[in-house]
Amino acid sequence: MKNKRVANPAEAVSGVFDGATVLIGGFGLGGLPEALLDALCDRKVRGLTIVNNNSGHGETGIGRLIGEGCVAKVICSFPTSKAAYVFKEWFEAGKIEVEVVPQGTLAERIRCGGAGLGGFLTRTGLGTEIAENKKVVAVNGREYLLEQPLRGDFALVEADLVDPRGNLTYRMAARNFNPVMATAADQVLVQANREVGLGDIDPAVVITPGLFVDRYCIVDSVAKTPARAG
Amino acid sequence: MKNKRVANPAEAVSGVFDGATVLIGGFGLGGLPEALLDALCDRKVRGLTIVNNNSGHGETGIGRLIGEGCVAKVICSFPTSKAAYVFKEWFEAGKIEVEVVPQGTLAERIRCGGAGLGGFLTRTGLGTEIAENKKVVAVNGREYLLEQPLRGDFALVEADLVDPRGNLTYRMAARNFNPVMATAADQVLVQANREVGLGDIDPAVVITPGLFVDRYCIVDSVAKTPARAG
Amino acid sequence: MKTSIGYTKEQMAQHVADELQEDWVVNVGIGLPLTILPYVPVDKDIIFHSENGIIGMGPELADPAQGDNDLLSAGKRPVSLIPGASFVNHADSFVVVRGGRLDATILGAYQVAENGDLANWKLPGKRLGSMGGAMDIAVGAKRVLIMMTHVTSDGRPKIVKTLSYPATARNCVTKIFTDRAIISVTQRGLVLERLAPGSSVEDVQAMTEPALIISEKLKSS
Amino acid sequence: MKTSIGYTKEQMAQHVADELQEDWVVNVGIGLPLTILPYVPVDKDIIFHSENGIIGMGPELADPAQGDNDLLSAGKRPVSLIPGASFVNHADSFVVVRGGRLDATILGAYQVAENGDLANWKLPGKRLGSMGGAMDIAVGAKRVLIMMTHVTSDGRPKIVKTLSYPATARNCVTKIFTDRAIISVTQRGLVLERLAPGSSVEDVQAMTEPALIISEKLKSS
Repeated sequence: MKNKRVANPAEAVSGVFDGATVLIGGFGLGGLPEALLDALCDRKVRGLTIVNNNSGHGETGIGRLIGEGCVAKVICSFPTSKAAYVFKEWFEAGKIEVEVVPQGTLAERIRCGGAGLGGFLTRTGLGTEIAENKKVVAVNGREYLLEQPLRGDFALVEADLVDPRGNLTYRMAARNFNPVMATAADQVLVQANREVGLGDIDPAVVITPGLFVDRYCIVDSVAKTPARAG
Repeated sequence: MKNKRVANPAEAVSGVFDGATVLIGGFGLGGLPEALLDALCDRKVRGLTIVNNNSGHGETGIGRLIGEGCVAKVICSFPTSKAAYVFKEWFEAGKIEVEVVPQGTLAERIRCGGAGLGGFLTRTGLGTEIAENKKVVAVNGREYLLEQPLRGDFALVEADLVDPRGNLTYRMAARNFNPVMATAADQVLVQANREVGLGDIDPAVVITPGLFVDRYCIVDSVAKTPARAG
Repeated sequence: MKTSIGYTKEQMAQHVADELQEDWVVNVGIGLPLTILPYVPVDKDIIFHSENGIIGMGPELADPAQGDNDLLSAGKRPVSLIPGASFVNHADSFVVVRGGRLDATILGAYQVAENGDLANWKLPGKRLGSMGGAMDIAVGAKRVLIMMTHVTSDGRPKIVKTLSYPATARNCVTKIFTDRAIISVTQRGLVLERLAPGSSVEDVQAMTEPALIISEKLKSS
Repeated sequence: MKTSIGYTKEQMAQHVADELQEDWVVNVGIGLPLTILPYVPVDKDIIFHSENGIIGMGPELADPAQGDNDLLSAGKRPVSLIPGASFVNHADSFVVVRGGRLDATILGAYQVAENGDLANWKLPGKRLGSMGGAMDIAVGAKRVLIMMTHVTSDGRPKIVKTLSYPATARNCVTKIFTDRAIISVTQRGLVLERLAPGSSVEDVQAMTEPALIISEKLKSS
């Protein structure tokens, strides 16, 4: 069996290259793979396109990644939260691009990328500026927007349990985008709270089958700082 | 809290009307809601369009439903298995229609119906007779077939555990089409092996959230006949 | 225009909370909509859905310091779960939304047009706005309930003939709850259902761009 | 044409089994492809995928009477699980398939064309055929390995210039394993990689419609 476990976050992200598209799990701070993000900052990669629901929270995680100049473009559904002041500063200075995508469409575009499909039709965004430059397709007399798949060169995922095959579970609502992103990247890099033995996760309880996972490291994030408003 | 539990399979399927489209979970005999199918036969409904991977196994379940004249059309991926001799007889007699759909496209069309999307683009079936009368859409220079969503008036689902909200788990590979179909019908009717109390299913382990479920009855199918070839 | 008359925030919240029926699946937007939660009786079993994959979200924690980042609402605040809750991934969370499984959503708004068009994500002329899940929810929910002040801070109508703000979704709004009135969006047009204390039909019409149809059952209270 | 020469079924199964690499994710079609399973060494860790949502399917049960309907292969036969297996729903099972996560699939065939077109689901002129998951798998798998007899029961080539049978998928086949040869489908054309004992290049060319390119590393054994 392939050894997917690596020693630390630095080794997990060691293959991330300049200009890569990186899917980043999490919703706000829930399920955000912060240790992997810190390791990415430490590598001083440049020109990343990052995909996350938000555009950073304070000067940690995605905020730090942006603040240290690693990011060329953000694809997200909610760029304007108060806590995303680092993004805001870079955006207003014209140093970073943004693509704003409705949250359900964002999740579905990533799933679509993972599922090897070429696109999907949705009514979300019809008659809004989101529809600009998009194809409108009529099916049975109803109009839909054609939305395209979104894949990453890498996905950064925060899981709860991991076994040696890379099977993953998620802790409560830390699940969010993580399992969807884990299907939609060429390399799936995981930080998990805890490793368990082969066969210790009930096959019916696995959320992300190990075949999607390339590397994992153990970082216990359960003892997180309490939630902050934002 | 709404009471979703009904006394028996007969009560569960009591609303199924002539001419309805019925999604039927299961793959072969695994996860097939046989008690609900028997109750449907007993109601002598007519003109159903049924959706299942297969077209029946012997004279039970879907085979019985067809043999007793309840079915006008079958949508499936595998109509020609040896065990589907009842279907074959009705088909050759010109008494039943069939639409054959690639298995992955069938699963995805149902998901698409459940997800409120208008269709999806797939390469499956391109350049085959499956593409006849379907729109071909080019995205970024690649061609795809446009496939349309598939929904049911009813879904018949076999679950393992159910709680009073209708939260469901599935037993091993009995999962198959069941959770997908449970998202894609106006009325979702469930036979479950066992009922547990509210809160007895870990929220992280629920596969089908109860909001999808309309009625459930308890039929312990775990002590099934061993698998038969076919 | 007298600003001291009309519904209090508490009364608005109560009206919206009263609209929600037992067993409904409901998504509550961040901001003003969140204020309704304390007005939903604890014994009225409503399934609250949160975009990040919580089905059966319970109340916010009284002490956020006791919160857990892995159990946050869409507004990123620590919440609890009701018995029989479940988690789904983000794509499946929007299967619930677009798949027609939300009986209602409560959203804030900048503008609502006569035909039910909604604007609530971006200010005109701004380069950036955030729709989060609002576009999907406005399209997918069976009932889109809007909670907003009747007019802007400088007194202009927010209920308009045609949106001048960027649209969130078209033809989606079901009912509008403001500090001055409750108005239904119908095929025939906007129907004034209820007037706030001290408001007259004329007052409300004056602060509403499209012509209002007066409900036969118009309540004043 | 001598029908007694060529590979036995066991040898064919062994060749295909040898093609599979440690850690690959593999989907094995029903029928002839299933015969390879006993030839995969138990210590070669391969993740077998089954369309009905089993990831990490283990061997079939020796005694089917001990089987469980809730744990069947795509061929509806009772199977086991390897440690670290998991279950997914049917839509997610085909996320694996179309999403490019299958390193290889082994499928049977009626015909394979020079350009890699595959026909394996329906006989010409028949009203009905069953593709099951084959169309998705042929499109999605990184390597499509075909296992079939070299010619039909009445001696006609199954490797053809252009399909005369209904297509399953276009340009998808990677390698063909027959009772007479192993042939790769390449951009340049069909490359004869290996000859069965007692077969000559001329024999195999005679029973193959398109012209074969002879590999520089051609093996005869």
